[in-house]
Amino acid sequence: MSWNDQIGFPVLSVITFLPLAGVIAILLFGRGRPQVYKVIALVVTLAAFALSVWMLVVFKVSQAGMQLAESVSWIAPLNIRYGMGVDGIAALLVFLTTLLGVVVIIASWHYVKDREMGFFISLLLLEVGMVGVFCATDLFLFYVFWEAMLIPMYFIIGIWGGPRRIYAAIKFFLFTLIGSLLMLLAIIAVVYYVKDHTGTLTFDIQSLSRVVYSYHLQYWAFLAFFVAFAIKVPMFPVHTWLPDAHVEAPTAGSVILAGVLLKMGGYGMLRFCLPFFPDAAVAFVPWVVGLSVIAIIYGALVAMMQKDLKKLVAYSSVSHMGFVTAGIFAGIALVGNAAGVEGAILVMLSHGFLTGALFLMVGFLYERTHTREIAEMGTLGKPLPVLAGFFLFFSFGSLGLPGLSGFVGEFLSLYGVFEYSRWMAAVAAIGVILAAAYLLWMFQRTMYNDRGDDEVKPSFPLKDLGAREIASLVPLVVFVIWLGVYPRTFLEFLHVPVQTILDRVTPSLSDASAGMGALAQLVDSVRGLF
Amino acid sequence: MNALFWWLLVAFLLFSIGAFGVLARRNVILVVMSLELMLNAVNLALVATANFRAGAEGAGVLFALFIIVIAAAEVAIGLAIVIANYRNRRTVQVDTYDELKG
Amino acid sequence: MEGTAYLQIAVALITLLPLLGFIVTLLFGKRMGRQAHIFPVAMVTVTAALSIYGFVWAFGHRDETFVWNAFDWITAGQFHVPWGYQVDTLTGIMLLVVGIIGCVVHYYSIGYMHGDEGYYRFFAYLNLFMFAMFVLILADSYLLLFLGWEGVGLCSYLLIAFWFRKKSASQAGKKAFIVNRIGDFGFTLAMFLIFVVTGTLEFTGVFAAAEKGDISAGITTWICLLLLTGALGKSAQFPLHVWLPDAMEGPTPVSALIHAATMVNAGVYMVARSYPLFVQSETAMTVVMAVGIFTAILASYIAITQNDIKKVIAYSTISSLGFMFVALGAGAWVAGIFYLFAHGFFKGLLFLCSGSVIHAMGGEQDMRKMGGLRTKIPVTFWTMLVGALSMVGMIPFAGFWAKDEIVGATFIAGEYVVWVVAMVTVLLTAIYMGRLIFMTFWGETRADAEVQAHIHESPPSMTVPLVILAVPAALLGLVVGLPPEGGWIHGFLEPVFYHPHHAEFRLLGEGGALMLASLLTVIVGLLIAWWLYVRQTEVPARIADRVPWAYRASLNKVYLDDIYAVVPVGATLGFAQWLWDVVDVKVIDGVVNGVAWLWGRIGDGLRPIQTGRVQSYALYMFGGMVVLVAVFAWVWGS
Amino acid sequence: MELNNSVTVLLPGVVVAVSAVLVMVVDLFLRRKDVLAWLAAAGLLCGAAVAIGQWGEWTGGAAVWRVFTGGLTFGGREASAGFAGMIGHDHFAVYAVVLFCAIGVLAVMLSDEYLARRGAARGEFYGLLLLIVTGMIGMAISTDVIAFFVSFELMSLPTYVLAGYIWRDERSSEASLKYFVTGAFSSAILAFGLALLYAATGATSYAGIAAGLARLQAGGLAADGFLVVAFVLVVTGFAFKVSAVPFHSWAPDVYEGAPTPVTAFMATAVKAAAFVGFAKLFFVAAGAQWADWGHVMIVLAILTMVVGNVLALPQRNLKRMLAYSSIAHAGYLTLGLIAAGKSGDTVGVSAILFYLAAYALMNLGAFGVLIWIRARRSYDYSLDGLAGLGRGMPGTAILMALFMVSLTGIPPTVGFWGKFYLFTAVIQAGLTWLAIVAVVMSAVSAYYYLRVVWYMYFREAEEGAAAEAPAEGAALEAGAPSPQAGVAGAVVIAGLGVLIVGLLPGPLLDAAKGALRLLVGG
Repeated sequence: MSWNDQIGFPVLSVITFLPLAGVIAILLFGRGRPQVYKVIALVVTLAAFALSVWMLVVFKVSQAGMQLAESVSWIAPLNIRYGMGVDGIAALLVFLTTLLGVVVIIASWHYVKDREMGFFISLLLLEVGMVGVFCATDLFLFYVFWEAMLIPMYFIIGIWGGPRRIYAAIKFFLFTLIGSLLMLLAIIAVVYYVKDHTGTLTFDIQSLSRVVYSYHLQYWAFLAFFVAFAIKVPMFPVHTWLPDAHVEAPTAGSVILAGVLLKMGGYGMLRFCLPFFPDAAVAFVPWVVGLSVIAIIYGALVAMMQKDLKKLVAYSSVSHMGFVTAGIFAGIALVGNAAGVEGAILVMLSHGFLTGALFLMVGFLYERTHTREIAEMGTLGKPLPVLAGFFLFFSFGSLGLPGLSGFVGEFLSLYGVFEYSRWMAAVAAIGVILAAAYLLWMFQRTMYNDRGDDEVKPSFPLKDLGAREIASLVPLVVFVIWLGVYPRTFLEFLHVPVQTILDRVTPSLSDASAGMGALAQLVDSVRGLF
Repeated sequence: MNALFWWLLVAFLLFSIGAFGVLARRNVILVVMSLELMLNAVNLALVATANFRAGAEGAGVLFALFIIVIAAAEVAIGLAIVIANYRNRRTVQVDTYDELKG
Repeated sequence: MEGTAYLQIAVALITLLPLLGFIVTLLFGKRMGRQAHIFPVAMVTVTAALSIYGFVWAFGHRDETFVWNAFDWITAGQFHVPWGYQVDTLTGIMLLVVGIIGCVVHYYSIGYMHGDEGYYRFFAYLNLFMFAMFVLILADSYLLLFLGWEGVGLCSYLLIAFWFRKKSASQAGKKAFIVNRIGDFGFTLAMFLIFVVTGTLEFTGVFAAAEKGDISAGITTWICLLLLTGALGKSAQFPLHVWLPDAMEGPTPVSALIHAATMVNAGVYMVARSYPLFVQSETAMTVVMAVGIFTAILASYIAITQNDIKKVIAYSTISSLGFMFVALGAGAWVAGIFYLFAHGFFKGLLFLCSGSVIHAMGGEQDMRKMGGLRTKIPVTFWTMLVGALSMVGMIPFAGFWAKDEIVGATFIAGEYVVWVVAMVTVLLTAIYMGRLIFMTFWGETRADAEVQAHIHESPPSMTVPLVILAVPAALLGLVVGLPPEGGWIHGFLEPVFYHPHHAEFRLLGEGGALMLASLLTVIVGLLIAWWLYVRQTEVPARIADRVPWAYRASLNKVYLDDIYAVVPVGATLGFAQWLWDVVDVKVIDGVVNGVAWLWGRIGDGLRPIQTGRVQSYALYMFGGMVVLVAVFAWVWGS
Repeated sequence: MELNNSVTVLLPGVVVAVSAVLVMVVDLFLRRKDVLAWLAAAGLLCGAAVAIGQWGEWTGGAAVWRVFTGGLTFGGREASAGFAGMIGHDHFAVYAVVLFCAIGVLAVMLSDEYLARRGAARGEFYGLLLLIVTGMIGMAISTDVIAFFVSFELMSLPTYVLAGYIWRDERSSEASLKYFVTGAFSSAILAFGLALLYAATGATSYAGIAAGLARLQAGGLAADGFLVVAFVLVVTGFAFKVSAVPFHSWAPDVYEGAPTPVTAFMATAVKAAAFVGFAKLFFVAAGAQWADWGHVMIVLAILTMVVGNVLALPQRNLKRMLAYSSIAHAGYLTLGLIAAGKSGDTVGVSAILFYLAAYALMNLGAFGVLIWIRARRSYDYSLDGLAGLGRGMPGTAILMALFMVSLTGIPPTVGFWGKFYLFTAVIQAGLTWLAIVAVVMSAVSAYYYLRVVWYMYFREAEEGAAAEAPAEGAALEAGAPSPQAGVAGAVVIAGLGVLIVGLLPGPLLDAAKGALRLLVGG
């Protein structure tokens, strides 16, 4: 048993399981007392957020490897450990998660009417799973959190969602499950490959990522991991669960989904696909970057045609997350281009802030107009100037206005792609134009007038954003600007871990290029399974 | 071809006849009887083996004895079940018992 | 370096004060109501003073370039860009233009926007614009320039769509931003390319690399063309000019400040800033000139038939910007910036005057309903006349000196075709500007009685700025541009455009002849306008009847908007709709749902196997045994 | 000495059998029938305790069950053999015995309320149930086909009776008849298969058969048609009992028609006993041929996984759905046998042992929830009847959701560990593609398991449905303590088990590994 030596107490476990403690407290004291359980939820998430900020403060950015590590034997027969720890990437994502955790609690204060306590419990449980995914340093623990998180999300969509919530919930669940089951097989294969070759059975991610795996294993296992993460990201063409889940989920669900869950895909690729299977990863670069570029353009174009506000934002996520995957994989091609990878991670953060915020805005709009149909809105900037202002801010952030968070990441990841392939970068950059098109068009049709001049649509009185709602948005505004103007704060966390990943990938470059093409390798690898 | 082969062949034929009965007869009573026939085929095979196979342990006979006992128990239980069904449905046509399906 | 501490503070304040103004006004402006302008206007006034200080510094240190890296902005891998400012003489000129006109427009707006329900919002946006524009011109790297570049785009969007309940306004705002984004696409790629080949985006580093010849010729051309794409969007050059006429939906001070005097010059500024790159690529220079001259004549041609007073000026702006590009492309860099300098004042003036006219007419913008305003609004008339004469290039107004240099440069550069087209453009310019003045101020008033009764001169808060701007519009050329090709401005900008290109001007030589030719063209044009719109007012209609296609082409802006609606926009939307309807819903989701459906169907289809009859179950078992025997035999047999 | 050993080996079985008799005798003399359940449970617990007490006896001893050339040997020491080598005791058997007894206890808890409400005789029921467990124990400890078959029948025959225990119910009696006919048919087939094995090898003991097969193999005769038929007949007997496709057809009908507690017991204990007993038979007696067996079993396994899961999709009766799901799980379990055969490693078998325990917990829980709902209000086992349960009976719904999640195989539940361990074995055996098939099928299964959850939580109950009293409410004896507590207790125990073992699977994993421990040391 070893708690981390850095600060003398298991801060990561505390962050992870604080919400669980909140759940227990709610069950003990909160039954039938909305004010009590809401306050408990808020206090718990705030505490988790505060701790995660503190964690960032004590984090040593120049130090490689996992920090604040904890490791306790968990399942001795398989040498599975309860291992927690963060590197810079994970630390930032934990921070993002806990921030959004607070935001959604505030934003959901009056959102659900039915089975409200269950809703807050689900949110808290979800936070446990999400933080756990980012903190786990044991492959198995990671998988447990990864899967366990599905359940509260399934409930959030299914119970508190829209009219087609059941379809959406089950689609979300099955898509993710198929991916993660394949990943499970690959996990087993990887672990036992190591056991067969070194004699030690271990699930420690760090140890596993130092092993050189055979080509045969790499190719199919890479694909299994990759599919799981690609579904989560989601990449074209496995993205269709996302719009449905987003549209049907309640606001808080959408925020978490877009803000954190999608990031797990990118995180997984960084944590597993690249360091575990460097040769396969490099060989697949053209495919992955190609698909990402398609996703960028495709998501943007399809977003443009959406009639439902949430669906529009959902497809915009497909487009934006394309920058993540493109940046990551372009970053490992040819030169080991840290800018692309760091940019991709910044996109993840920024997308968490921005799209989370956009979903909040859509939710606030929905609470007022009781519709998400773009066609039924218009001129809302007049009665709702504050809301319109925030909406505008986040829309411009999302379309990549320099000075706001979206720009830095997208620019860097595009730059990464550019170094890899100029024409792919050129195509991807069209996505930036399209982003402006669909977001401004959306904004025009909702906030500005699009229904013939001087026709003021809503007949019922609309109340502008209240203090609570503004309070849920302000932190996001702060970080959007911060990340846009002074991204160094965040980038500093990334240099060392990204370099570690790239160091792991780069040495194998020559091998891979000497081998067969990726597909031929894959076919060979899959044939090996039989 | 030694004697054992022929005995086993007979046993196999008996067994097949029994199996055919189970598959083809519509009357439950006859089905139960066919089942008994199959068990008897087994007994024949066991006893024949014990007798004719060089180096065989004598346990075949013991096995046959056990099977005879089991067969008796089986018939008793089987008939009880048949009667229960007959009381409910007033028929022993086995293909009419198809409330549970799909 | 002596004095840079002050400059550092000044530069920081130049960007921070308008930002502060923006934030404060946005948060508290609503509560201040009618007084909302005080804080932002104060901020801008101070900023204007500071930017004059910046100019003065550059004036005193014309061979120096002040560079100040405030902090590390982006560092990732090898990629590194600081947040840094730079001041040299080119920046100095820009500071002067932006600072003074910005300040003037702010004061003008107090009167013009009086009583508007978005009063505070307007000033907030204006301040934000000032911030972004200053960042743009002060930036010491392409990336920071890009930040300002997109920032002014944002403000342009906000201000064009200021009266957002008008669909045309919100449409125009969106169009402006998206069209600019298309340009920015090129800009972005240019930056990538620059970084890939030079490893930096800071001007000093990039230009040093360019001068050392580190960038191959082909790459240089690519970089220049991509940068030019960006400039085409921002400076409204063909084929990306279509947003600017629509941008007139915004309040008139916005048109003056953003869409005439400052923001649209950003493209020109950026190309001028990239001088060390462009001079290395003949191809790029030629393209710059070709685009410029084509845009200039195209815009003039369209301007002739436009009836909206602001639209005419808008097209004249496009045309003028075209001239600036011609200048840059022809190698007359200083002339281009000189024209930019002068243009900022007289075009700003023209817009403000037109605003005053519109104000007087109670919001009417159609020139066909004006006329005879000469006496009713005299201050506006006289100042506008100054602006118009400067615009057409009448001696001795500011526009004359700059424009003449450009036209002359094309001839001297041996681009005779360009020169001819430029002369035609000058003629057209004179005609449509004359048309504007004559239709508005001469003849009988064609407005209805109610409007007529209401016509009045604007309040001093509006007329004073007009007069202030009229002064440089009239005299700037005399002060900085004389003698031609050798005035003060030429010397001032020499450190930036360090390969002096301009020939010496001789009044009795080629230069004088060209000047005379251009002057005569202007006068002829004005006379034609006078003849058509004052003397024989029925003639224009007859001409239109004679060549209806030419008339209609001009009136309909050469159908470019219609073509764009079909080809890029329509095609994109159609493709997107197809992607959504067919690819996403039918194919991808169809496969997903189809697979799910298939499992269910298989399940349903298998259910009858479970007949409920026990003997069929026994039969399955028997069949299963047979299969197993077969499989087993096969396994052992093989 | 010989007898002494025999008694030791038999002791758990004897305890359970004696309890069976005791229960029936007490039933004759006692009016308070609720004591019977306690008695039966106590008997089972004693049996389990005795078995656990024997766990430590053989550590480090030599293995008797010498098996095949690949080096796979099963645990158990010669000293623990009894009755002329017909039975033998080892960790494997102990694990199985404890498992059977535990399932038995839970089944008793689930049954009491059900029987009491319907006025059915409880003494005989528990007596038969204990006899079934005795038969199962016999299967686990047998080392001779005669003992094995007798135990097999001791298990099977009372099961037919229990399936039709509510014999006035048409469906129950029909289930019983179908089970009897198909069961007896398969028994006969199994017996004939064993007879043919005997004919081929001349031996009835596992070791003797193994030796005989080895001789045949040496003589080049192992692959002849005679043996093929013998093996297939034995496999058929196995496939029937575990309800592997195409020998599964009885299962849905019987599971649906049988009294729910009996269904729960059959789905868990009988299946477990079949796997345990046949695994021992296959490996010890025919381990050398197992690599080839494995290939045949692959066909069975794939068919079973696919058909079980796919046919579960359209089911709207929960008992029937769970029946198909249990077929599907039999398919997963068969993978363990295949993996063990292919790799010559014991991981596959210990994975089966673990999975059986996991499966028993979650399946008993799921059936228990059905019984519990039925005890509280009118309910017809339909999906629609579950609508709104999340609101009406929140605790029950949470537990049901937990069992469904566990059956799907999502962490942190025990069902996940079962699958994980099983897939590990399969992948280690180099059969990754088979694991992929299993994974795809378990994704399919997620649909129907989660459908239960969505009916409970995402749908609202129809008006008044929850208010109705249970259908068969009259027969409860006055004054007796509510037998519902038993059901609730069983469900809660299963739920806690699913969760706790899900979070801390270490001890159970150790036990499942330890059940084959002697193999390693030799």
